[in-house]
Amino acid sequence: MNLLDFANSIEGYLLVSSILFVLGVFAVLTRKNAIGILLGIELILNAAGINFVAFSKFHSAAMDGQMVALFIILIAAAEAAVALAIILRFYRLKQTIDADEASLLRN
Amino acid sequence: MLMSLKAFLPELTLVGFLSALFLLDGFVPKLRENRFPLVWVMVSCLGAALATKAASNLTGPFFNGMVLSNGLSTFFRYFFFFSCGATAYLTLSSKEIDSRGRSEFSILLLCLTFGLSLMALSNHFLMLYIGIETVSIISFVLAGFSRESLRSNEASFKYLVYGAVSSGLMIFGISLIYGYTGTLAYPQIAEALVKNNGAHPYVFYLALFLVYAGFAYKISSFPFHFWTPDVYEGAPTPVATFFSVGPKAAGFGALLHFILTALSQKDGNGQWTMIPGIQLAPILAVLSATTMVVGNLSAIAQTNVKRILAFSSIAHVGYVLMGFVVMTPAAFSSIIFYLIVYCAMNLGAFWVVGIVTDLQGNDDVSSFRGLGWNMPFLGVCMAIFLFSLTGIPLFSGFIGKFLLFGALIQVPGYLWLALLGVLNSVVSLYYYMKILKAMWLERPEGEVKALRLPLTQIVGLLGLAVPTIVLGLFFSPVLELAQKWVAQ
Amino acid sequence: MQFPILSLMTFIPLLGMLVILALPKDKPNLVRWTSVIFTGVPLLLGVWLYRHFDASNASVQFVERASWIKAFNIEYYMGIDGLSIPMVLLTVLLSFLCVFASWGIEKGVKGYYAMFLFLESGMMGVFCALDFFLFFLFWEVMLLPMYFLIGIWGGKDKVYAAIKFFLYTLAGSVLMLLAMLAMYYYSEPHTFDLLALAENHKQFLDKTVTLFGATYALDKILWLGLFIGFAIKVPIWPFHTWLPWAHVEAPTAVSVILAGVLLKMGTYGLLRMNYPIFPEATQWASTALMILGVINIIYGALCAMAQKDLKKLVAYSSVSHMGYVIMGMASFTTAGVNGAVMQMFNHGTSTAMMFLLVGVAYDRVHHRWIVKPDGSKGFGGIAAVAPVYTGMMAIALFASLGLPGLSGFISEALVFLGTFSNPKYQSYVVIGSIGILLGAAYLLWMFMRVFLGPLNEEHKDMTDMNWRERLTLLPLCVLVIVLGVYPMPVLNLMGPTIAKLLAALGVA
Amino acid sequence: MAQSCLWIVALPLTAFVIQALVGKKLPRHGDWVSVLAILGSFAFAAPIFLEMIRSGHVSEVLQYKWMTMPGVEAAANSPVLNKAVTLTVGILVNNLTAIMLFMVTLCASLIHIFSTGYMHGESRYHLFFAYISLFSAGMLGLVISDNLLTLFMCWEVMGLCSYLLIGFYYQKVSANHASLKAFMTTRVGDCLFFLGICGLYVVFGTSSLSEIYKALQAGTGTGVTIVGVPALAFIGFMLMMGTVGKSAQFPLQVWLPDAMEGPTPVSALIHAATMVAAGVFLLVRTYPILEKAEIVLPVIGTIGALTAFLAACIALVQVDIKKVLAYSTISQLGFMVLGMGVGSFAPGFMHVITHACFKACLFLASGSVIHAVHTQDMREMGGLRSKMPITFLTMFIATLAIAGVPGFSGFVSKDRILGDALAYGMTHPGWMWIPILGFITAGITAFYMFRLIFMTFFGHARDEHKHHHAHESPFTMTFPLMVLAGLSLAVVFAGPTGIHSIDAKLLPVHWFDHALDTVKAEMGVHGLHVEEALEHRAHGLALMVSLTVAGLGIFLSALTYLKKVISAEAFEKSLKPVHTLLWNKYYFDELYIKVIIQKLLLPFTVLLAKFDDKVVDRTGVDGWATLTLFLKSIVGKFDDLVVDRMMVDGSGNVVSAGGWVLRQLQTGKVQQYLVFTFIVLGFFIFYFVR
Repeated sequence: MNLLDFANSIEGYLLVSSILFVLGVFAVLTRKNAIGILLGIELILNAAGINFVAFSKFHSAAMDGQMVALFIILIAAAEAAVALAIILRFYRLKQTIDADEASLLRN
Repeated sequence: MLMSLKAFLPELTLVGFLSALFLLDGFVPKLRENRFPLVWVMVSCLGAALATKAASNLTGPFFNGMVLSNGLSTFFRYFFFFSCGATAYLTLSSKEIDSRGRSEFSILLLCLTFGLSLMALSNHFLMLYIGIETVSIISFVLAGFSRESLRSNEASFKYLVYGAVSSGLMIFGISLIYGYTGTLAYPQIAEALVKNNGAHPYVFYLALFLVYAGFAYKISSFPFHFWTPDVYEGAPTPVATFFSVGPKAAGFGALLHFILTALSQKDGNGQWTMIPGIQLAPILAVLSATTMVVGNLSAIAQTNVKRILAFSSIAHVGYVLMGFVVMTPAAFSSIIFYLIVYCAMNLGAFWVVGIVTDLQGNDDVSSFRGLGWNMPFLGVCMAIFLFSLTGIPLFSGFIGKFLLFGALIQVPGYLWLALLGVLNSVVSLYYYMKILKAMWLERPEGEVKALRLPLTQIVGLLGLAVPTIVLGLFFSPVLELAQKWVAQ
Repeated sequence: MQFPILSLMTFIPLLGMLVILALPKDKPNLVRWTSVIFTGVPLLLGVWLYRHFDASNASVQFVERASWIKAFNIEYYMGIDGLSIPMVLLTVLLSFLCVFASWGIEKGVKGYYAMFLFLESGMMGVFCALDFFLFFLFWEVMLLPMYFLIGIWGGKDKVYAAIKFFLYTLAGSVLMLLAMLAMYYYSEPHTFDLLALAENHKQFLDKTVTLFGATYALDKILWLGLFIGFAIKVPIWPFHTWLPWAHVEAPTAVSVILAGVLLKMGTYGLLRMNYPIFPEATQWASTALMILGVINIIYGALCAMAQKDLKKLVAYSSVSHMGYVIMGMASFTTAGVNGAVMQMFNHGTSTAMMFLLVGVAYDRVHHRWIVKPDGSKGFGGIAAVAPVYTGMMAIALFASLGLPGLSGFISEALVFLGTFSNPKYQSYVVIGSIGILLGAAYLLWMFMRVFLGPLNEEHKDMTDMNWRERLTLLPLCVLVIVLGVYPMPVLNLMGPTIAKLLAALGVA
Repeated sequence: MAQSCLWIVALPLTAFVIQALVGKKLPRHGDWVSVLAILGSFAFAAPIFLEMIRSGHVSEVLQYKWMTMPGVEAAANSPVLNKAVTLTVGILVNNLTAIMLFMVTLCASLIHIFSTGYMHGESRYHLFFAYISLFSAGMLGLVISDNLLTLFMCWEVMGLCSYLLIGFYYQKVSANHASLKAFMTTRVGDCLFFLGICGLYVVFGTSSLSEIYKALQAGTGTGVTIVGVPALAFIGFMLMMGTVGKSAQFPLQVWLPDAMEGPTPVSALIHAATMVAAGVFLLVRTYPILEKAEIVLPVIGTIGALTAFLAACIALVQVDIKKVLAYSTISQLGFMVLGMGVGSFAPGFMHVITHACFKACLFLASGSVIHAVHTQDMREMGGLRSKMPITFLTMFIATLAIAGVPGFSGFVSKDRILGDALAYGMTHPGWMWIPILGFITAGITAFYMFRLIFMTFFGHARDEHKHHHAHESPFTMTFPLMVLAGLSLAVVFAGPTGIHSIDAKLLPVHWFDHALDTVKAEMGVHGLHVEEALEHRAHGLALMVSLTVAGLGIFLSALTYLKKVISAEAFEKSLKPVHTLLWNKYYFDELYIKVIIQKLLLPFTVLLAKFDDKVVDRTGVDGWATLTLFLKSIVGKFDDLVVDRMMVDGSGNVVSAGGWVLRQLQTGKVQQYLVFTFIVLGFFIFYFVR
């Protein structure tokens, strides 16, 4: 069971997507920069997309797995657009996009 | 196909009004100054409600399984349209949404309501995801609606980060479930689960939790409630009002739908039994208990009224979750009744807070000082809403809790949850009375000057206060309605 | 359904509240006289009720029954029997007198009287309701006006006292809610009707319920749930700390109602629900109840002796007197229980007098210190300046310390006779009689320091009681003396019902 | 006959009501209303008394239902737990009642007449008469009542009147303290008395005396025990404690001397003739019960003897004329209780009657002396013999009576009691010290009474100014003295000389003995039964000893105070410690007031009140402030303003402690929110999924 076969089987895809997922979560939690957080979020969504495609390919003949992946990409794009707009205004108001700055509202 | 469109009529009317408003606003600029867009929203909600009435007899899946309309969904449709109309009525006199943003606000509001009904109707994970995303993205924008204020912007930023992560987790969970069951439509998932009766791999439970993350974020239950106080405090008050009623109910609708169709079977006489191998009750009980306790305890030492109401809404989520622990029709009808009652009193409370923040400028408890004496009508209404939120008899809040605890007590073994719930409502009395104490028990500094309330607000507040009392005494008609919806 | 007297008596004050809210703000006297009318009418109805109450039969009379919520077969079920008629009469009388006693209120007169009438209808409802849901509704509704009455028109730190009172009572009644629900769902034909629950109380016997892992007998847990709710109201020893605060801070008329009627709801509740529906659990807990009663007596008396504030002293004396009621109830003997219910009535009249009199002094001198906190003399030698006031206070004092010839003695004597005839509790009576001694000590010591001795110069110009105050106190004086000499008019009302209650208790 | 008894009580009661309400406005402030009322009662009492003398036997019982409570028709064998309970009210007229009624109404009327003179010009004159009328009603009610419960009620009404009358001059702080002390000490006795009544209910199911007499004869009530003690003994002890409280016997005698703060007619009426006698009357009424419980009587005897002796010693050193009389009253009461204890039922009762007359006379005489010289201190009096002849003469007769000189009523009853005590001592050797103590006390009584006479009436005036002003009291005050002095003669009770053997020849008066024998039979009392010979020998011996002792007392007193041969001061100095002990009344006052009340009770109550406020209120219920403080200290950086204000606002409790912890989680940074969320999610997954 060499590396190539592994890469081609379902486990390979799942391994990649879970790695991506963990990286995304880690990025969201630790990045100071707001854009960094957005990147993390995109990673998580893509991980889900890979998952869908992999399962659709290996397990069921139906195409709805790919269809969902398509929708994920679409929604990720919309989300990114709105997120960037918000971060832009945040920058215009605070002249910085450091996530920890946003702590006016607390306890 | 035609049948599906007919069943989808309410949403379609909504989209029709939405696009009409969109065009009108584009071409007739002077519409902005007067209150036309908000009135338009109300008219569209009315239209959608009538459409729901027409479509309510069509039950069963539509759009080949993507959407399921039954008694529950008709209830949630009425609920969303009513709360959207009420919020529009509320913003008529609000200073935070001034003439400049009124039309954008209306369009976004209608679009949000459309997303909500999508969530409640969805019978398929994809439709669910789309619904949740539409609602989330529009709420990010609404949260940050007042451009200049830094707090509103911060609120939207936090909501954005938190919301995106949670829906990310959810979609990852959905992908895992898709992997395990091979399908995304709820009924097929149920069949797949029944097939390998009880021997579910660990990953499936992990996936269930991740999916719950999406719902929990929407209804702000314990692990995912951190964003609520900051967003409610930062967002403009009408927006916060709608957040506390609309999306929360949609979250419950979707969760209810998911559990009932995907995770359990409905046997002959309308009883739901969980698919073997899935034991949700203990987990939900712990979640409900922790949500209640967190909501109530953190509200104790608050001095900002909007944060108090935010935590109180979290606490109420805890009470509703109690209904989920017990899978009986009585429990679900009490959940529905509780949501109706919660909507009325919460809208009222937020509305009064909105009026006071407009008048006094800041939303600290001290700005409520001596208000009962200056504006007795406002004081009385607020007293009614707060007493009802605490669950004092004679008010509808008590009946809601009464039904919930009644359903819970019938199941042996969860008496401790009922006891915790009951003690929590005592604790909640303290912070509700903190507001009332400021309004009535402290005399205003200057001499008592009676401020006049505009007529619209009086009518609106009465529209919410009167049912809170009437439902407290004669609640059987509404209860029968709720039971009918659940039975369908 | 003949003339619905009970509903009338309950809802006329509510109607009065609405009428008052509609009255113009700037005419206080008009508001005062309307509230006099709206408390006077229930008083007249009360008298009519007393005359037509058939004292010989033990069952419920003047029953009014209408179905209210079919889904839970909750009924609007009102009726009174031997237990509730004395309390109803006491409520109606005290509310009528208190309207006169609060003539001195200037701030927010309309709000005050509206809340007061709301309170009266709440109290009436509690004593007449026979459906647990209706009882619970009135029980909690009564808290709202009390919160505002204490919170707005109260004394120095009224806010703390008001929220403390509300939190306490709500915590108790919330436990009652759970017990109510459990009783509803565990009873065969799901019902809230107290009398039906009492008939087949066997159904609660051999069931168990699990709480935090351990399993307990159902009827004991339910009994405990109800007991805690009522014990807070009585107040029984560990739950009594709200009473001194609420009394000291409440305006005179409100503390009269608080002491005169609200305290009795706890014991009334115990007799109406705990005794008939859970007889076995009541017997299981009877010694505990007796011990708590004795603690109440001694603890209240000792604390009263150390008080420097007149009103706090009277508050602690109420704790002590309610101890007798609990003792009488726990003895399960005819004389004991009759004495307990009689003490509920007598304590109502004598404490009401004492609070009104303290109010009279407070209106004139604006302080209530027997000995000022800094040790200097508070009141002193008032007898020289206000003889009639001293005479009235003497009558009130001697009535409440149980001097024969006045009403206090009758109920204390019955409680002691009853408890003594139960061989188990004879030593408790000996300790209880120490309570009588302490009672006489702190009351007369207060009387001496406040009224006798050389006159304290600050109160030289203290005027004696005016006609209005004398008229409010006259009926109570007459009641205290007449019932002291010949208690049968009130005592024969409760006899048959208590006999039925004891039979149901199955006491040997 | 019973109807007239009702009138006897009703008249003074109505007088009280009239006086209390409209007394001030009536002419002469309505004193005539009270006097007429009491005279009316006397008029009703006299025929009953005469009927008793004529027919030697009068007996009637009247009963009304007072309170009825329906009970459960429980099984026959069930204890008295919840059977029907009926409390009755009733009148019992027998020879005892007749005699007591006559004596009480007579003394009361005389004292009413006396006080019209004595109290003339007082500020609250009408209230005084109101209180006295209420008192008389109470006393008469007690005398005629058949049911112990109504007896208890009148008992306490009298306690109330003594409280009001002692504190009549309420401006004086000492008067207030005295009245409070009186009420509280009698209240102690009353509480125990009431427990006795409860005991009666448990044993006999009723507290009506006539039924109890029948039940005792039928032998019920032997097996039952109360609180582990045999029932009748328990009841006996409790009744005894009632008497001890009311008649100021040994442990509870502190209040009577201080009761002298009240006006003198009050002392005469309440603290000589009637109220204190009521205590002994209770023993007389319930004697059959005491006899049935054997161990109670000796205890009563000891208490009586001890009180008599101790009170007599204190009287030796007193200088205030009323204090001397007060202690002599306690001593004489001790004698009566001693009599009851040793079984001499009839003489004991006779001593109650005779003592009432001569002690009332003594008090009224001292009242007229005080009225004349405006001081109560005997050291400032002297030589008043010439100034106030009538007062001197009547007081002298009464003193002879109390000293036990033959020919006077005191000697008759005291000699018989001592005789019976001696007989009792002979048959029960263990209790021989009771009669010995009795004889010594008789001697001391003679000594201090004559000391009083010599210091006030003989010798030269010590204070010229007062002596000059002294004048004889008006007729309204001297007339009662003369009547009472007349009653103090032996001829009234047992014949001219009072000595049995001599009287049999001259003019035997037997009405009292016949009355007592019939009532003893009626009640089932058999008193001290000793063989004929032994009793005769004992009485002879007792006669000899009491004569010598009385003579010795008078002789010594004459030597020290009349002839100044023995100097009292030297005597005092030599026995300095004894004198101070007696002067401070065996430190009883200090023990009760200073130690028990001020050192133990009050500090404890203050402590308890603090405990109640701080501990039960704060920690037990709404005050976990301590926990929050603890959390604050360990966490360090902390939003003090918010938390302090929360605690200061007083309702910081476990909830707020929890609230504070949770609020620390809301740090405002969204990423930290997510961290908390993931932690909790991880915990959930780990815990549930496993």
